[in-house]
Amino acid sequence: MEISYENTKNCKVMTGKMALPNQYFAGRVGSKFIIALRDENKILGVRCEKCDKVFVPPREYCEKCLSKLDESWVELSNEGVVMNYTVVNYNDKHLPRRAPYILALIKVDGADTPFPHIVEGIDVGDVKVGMKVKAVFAGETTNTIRDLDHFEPV
Amino acid sequence: MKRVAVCAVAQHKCDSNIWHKRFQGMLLDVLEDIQEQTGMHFSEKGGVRSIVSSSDDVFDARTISDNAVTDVLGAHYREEEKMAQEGLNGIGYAMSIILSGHDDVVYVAGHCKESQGESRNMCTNLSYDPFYGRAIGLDYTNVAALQARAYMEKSGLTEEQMAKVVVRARQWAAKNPYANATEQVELGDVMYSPMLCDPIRTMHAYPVSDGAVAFLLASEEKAHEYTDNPVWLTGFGSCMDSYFLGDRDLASNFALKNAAGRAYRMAGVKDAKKEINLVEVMDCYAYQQPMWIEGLGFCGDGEGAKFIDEEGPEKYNVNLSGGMLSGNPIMTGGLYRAAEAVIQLKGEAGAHQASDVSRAVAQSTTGGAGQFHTVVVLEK
Amino acid sequence: MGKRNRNVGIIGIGQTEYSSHKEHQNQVEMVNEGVRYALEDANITLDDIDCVLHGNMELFEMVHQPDMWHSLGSGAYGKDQLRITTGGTTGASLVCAADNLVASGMYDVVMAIGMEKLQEGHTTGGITNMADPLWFRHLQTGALTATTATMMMEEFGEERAKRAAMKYRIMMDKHACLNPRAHRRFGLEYDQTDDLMNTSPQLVGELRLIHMCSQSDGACVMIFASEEKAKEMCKNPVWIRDHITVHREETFNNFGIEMPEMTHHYAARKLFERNGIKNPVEYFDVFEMYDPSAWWGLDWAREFLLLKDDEHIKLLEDGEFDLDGKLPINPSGGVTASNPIGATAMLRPAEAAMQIRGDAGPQQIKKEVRHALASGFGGTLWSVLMMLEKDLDWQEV
Amino acid sequence: MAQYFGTAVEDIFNTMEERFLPEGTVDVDVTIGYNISGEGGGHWKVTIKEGTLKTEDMDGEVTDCTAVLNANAETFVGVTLGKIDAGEAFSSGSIKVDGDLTVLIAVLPKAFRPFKPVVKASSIVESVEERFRPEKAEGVDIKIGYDLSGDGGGQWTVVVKDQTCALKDVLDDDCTVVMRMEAQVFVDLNQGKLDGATAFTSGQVKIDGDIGAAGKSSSLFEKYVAEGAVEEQGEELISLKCVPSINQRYATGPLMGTWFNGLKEKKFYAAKCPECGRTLVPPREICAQCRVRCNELVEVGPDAMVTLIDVVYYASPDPLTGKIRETPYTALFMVLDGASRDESFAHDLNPRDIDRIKPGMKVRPVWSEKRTGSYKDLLYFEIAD
Repeated sequence: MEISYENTKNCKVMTGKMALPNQYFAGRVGSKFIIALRDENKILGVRCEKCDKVFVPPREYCEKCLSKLDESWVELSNEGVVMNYTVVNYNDKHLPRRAPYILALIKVDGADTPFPHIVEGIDVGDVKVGMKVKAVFAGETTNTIRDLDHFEPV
Repeated sequence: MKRVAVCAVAQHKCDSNIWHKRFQGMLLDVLEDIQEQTGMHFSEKGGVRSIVSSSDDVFDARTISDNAVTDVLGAHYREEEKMAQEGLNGIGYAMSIILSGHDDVVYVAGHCKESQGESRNMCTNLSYDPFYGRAIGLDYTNVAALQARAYMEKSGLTEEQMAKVVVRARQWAAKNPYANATEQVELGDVMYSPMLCDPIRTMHAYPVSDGAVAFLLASEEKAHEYTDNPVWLTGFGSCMDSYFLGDRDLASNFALKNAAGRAYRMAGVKDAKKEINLVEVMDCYAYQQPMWIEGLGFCGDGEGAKFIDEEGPEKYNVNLSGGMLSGNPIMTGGLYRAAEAVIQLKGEAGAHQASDVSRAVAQSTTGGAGQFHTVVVLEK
Repeated sequence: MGKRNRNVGIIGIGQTEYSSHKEHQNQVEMVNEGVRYALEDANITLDDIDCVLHGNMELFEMVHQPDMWHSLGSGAYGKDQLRITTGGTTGASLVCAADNLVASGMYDVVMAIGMEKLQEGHTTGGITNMADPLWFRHLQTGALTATTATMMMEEFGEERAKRAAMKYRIMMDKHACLNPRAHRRFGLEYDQTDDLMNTSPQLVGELRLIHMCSQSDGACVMIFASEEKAKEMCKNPVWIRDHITVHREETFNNFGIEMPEMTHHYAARKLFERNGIKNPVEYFDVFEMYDPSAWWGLDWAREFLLLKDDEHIKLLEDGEFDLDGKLPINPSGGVTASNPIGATAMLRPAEAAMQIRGDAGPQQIKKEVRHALASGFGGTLWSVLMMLEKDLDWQEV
Repeated sequence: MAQYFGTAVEDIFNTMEERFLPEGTVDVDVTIGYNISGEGGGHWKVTIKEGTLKTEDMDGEVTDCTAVLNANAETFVGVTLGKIDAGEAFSSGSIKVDGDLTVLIAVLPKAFRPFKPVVKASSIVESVEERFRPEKAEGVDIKIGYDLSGDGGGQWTVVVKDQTCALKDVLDDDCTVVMRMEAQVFVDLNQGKLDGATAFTSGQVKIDGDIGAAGKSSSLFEKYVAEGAVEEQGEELISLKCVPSINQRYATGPLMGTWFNGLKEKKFYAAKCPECGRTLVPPREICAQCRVRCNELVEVGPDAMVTLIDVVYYASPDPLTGKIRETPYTALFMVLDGASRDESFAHDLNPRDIDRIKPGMKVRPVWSEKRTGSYKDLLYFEIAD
């Protein structure tokens, strides 16, 4: 039987999925951060003396100077400032909210690095860079950074 | 330093849904194309022994994605390494195989079928760590939106300028037989297209694309066996920025400036503006064209927006292929850039051929919001 | 192949311990541990590194472009970085790539990182996902097969083959017991041979649980430098002489009436030919082999060392693969002891280089080690083979 | 009763009832035998059937079960408590299983909550000297009395003086402070299951004497960690289980498309290399050896000759459903009639033929009744006589 690659008569599309079970570990440093969010509603960071910066989320070693950071914890404020934001207008299975919702970079007081999180309690059209926000903690734990459920305007 | 020649390139036409071919079939098409152009063969005596491939396990939904394509790479009983980043890095690695003396001819091929998975955003969400990034739903679209806002703030880039980038991309794409999105649009079509992820509109984002690209590289001594019209690879560089978005200055071009600096140094380029006359950037989103151009040194810091208004893209022959905005798959975005640079330098670009081009730069990025950049310099 | 542009030396090696439990670390922290050990071993800092190479198998941890996240611990910030993956061979491919990158003159000092955290994924699911989704995926479960065992029993008789495979396994365990980083260390004794070869649970045919490799977490990191830099930075660099990679097509269609030449044999034949190695058993002082099971390890010794008939079994029976034998195989304990997949094929040249340096620790071979052979394995019987040397005194052929 | 890691073999079987999870065993019908050798060992038979559990203490060697586990008492307890790696115990032969190994791997984790050792108040008090931290006891001179009532209770005095610690199993009259409570409350407090302040304010703990000394005394000792429960008592390490899942559309192209259409007609199509004539089954776009495109499909089979046989005893669970194929099953390598001699095709064998199959035998495909052009159309091969 001669096969013509131009002729699509015999071509099909078979459906399937890629799905594999995983179990991720937050590690000692990540666990301490998440447990503080979950049990005490506190946001922790780590300070790198050499780089003179307070990082959040925390990390065991500084990526730039390799200083060990997991003993220099800093308790940060639950309030902060929106440094940057986007309004997510598409829906997808991996997204934490239905569109439209606000994804922002929020720098909590006491930290030098902002981190991405959700902002609620405001019309998506009204979010602004520089807006003061405060953390709202989750009632149920997911054992991720979403134990801090979202931020809302102060 | 020894020189490495690009003897030939082959591009598969991009489309948003190549449903009637396996990606193996797409790779076979570009393999045959290269063989036809150069007479390349793989026989034990004097044939190609080294192959560099580029693909991605998550987009292919295959563990060891290169295992699925060994035969269509010609790699059966041969050396093959998979560049598991965007494929332009494979060009850099292939250069090293030749410059090291390990081998003198390398076949490079990459593929990606974005249409295979239900959502490319779900694929790129998996590149974020499970506890801080995935949990918040980060993907390459929404982190690009954060970078877009930061860059618009820094450079004053406007809606109209971004629309201009898209309109122009489509105009050039119409002349490129390998481009995907060739439908012509007006400024208003772009400016009033629905918001995808503020400030990125749907028409600012590259279309879902399937494609495959191949290159034949050879040492200076061997190149003449395959072509009379070689293009020279003279510079390569890459650079990694921080992973956490908050650790980075999203508008700084830190990684791209370093990557370009290294590639230019290797190629002996002192002033890109004077010495390079064709630019191909991997602009997955409209804001990225001016931003990457700026990172490559074709205008001053924060002047990318001005560059668009001052017809810089025409002056420097930016993305005459139509660029990513006219549709190439993400894992081969840079390979398509380099392929365009090669045919331009060879003078084989047909309807979209630029005049008097002698040195080109091709750029690509891997990771969210340009975390990692790669730059290649090519010369006639 | 062609003439080397310049020589490349191994100047630093860092390994984490291998285990199935690293709940205390995330992926980044495990990578970082290996990086710190390697920098310490080379007595250099991150500033000295020009380029970082990264490799693992994405779908085992299900992380897309994991080098982006791992850059937090890999030291790649601000540096050139490449990511090369080829399945089980990944670790060896990274060493070949580092050699090419440094020899090319593009980089002077390159750090390569092989890592896997198998505890975070589903190893069997990940391996099964390698099969073609259209046809073979529904038939495959993981990487288990007894075809080699069956063929060896056919060729050498059931009793001799089973005994030899178990002797190989116990030898590996004895080596592993010396290696403080090894994952599985059982303390097996040769007088358990009969018991184990008949009572260890069967997985597939005569491939029993005891024969099979472990599933481990861990990272292996190596630092490479040009000849000039290596001599300047390091007292005893180990030199990479040559390497070859041989892949084959996707399908496991090689069990017909006639069998093709094995990639391992092809790799060895080509590599030894171009380096003028006539008798590998005599030439090499140590062989670190990627041996995913005891059956494969023993069978592949024949292929890699170009041995005929039952020469490999005789060498094993005569103790010539032991630590004090003619050609010790896997003083580290090999893959049946430790198998963090993306790192496993890098452990081979890493352990071989430590033998050449003479600081391998309790598993150090007593006699001087000048010439080492190391192999990687992956995919559908893919093979990587490389030669390491103590001195820069070999002749180009 | 002999104890290993603080636990007797009997404890494990005696708690099976309370640890049983009926919802995890709805489709299960197995019997598992245990022959535990050594001091404290014995023989047990556990029957799990459709959500019910029966545990029997047997007089002699247990046989004839779905699976029988043989181990010495120390290994068995160690593995149960997670003190000994189960995989290693299997691999090294210190646990042996007769029958279906996969039952233990698949059924047990779903059928039972993990065993946790029973902690006795006496073991906590008796470890006080080991847990003593002299560096914290500078200048401390106290006598702490414990008066624990109920099951497992007793009376003790802990004397701390000159940075040493001594335990007496009587309650002295001149204690600085005496704590009185139920033995179980004491155990719960020490295991962190009960908050000290709550226990005190709710009256579950009564303190006589110097309350301040009671508060300070806790810093004089390391936290009690039960043998075999290290992880539970250690710091909490966060983990996240998930199944990332992305739907896929796999293109067949013309060759695999024709292959699937062929299955509907009970036909196998191979791609034929135009140069070497090699046949590729299932078909590929290219002959890997000659690097030329295959433009021709030829029919091969449907019968085949067996070249190699793999009998699989251990089937890995499907990572998504957790379901395990029935074992043993047989994977065949074979050369289809008309296919090239160096080209094998792999598929399953009809389980009924497992005892008779030999290399060199002819086999034929068995097809599904209703064929839709998918891999499900071909069930397996069977011996053709």
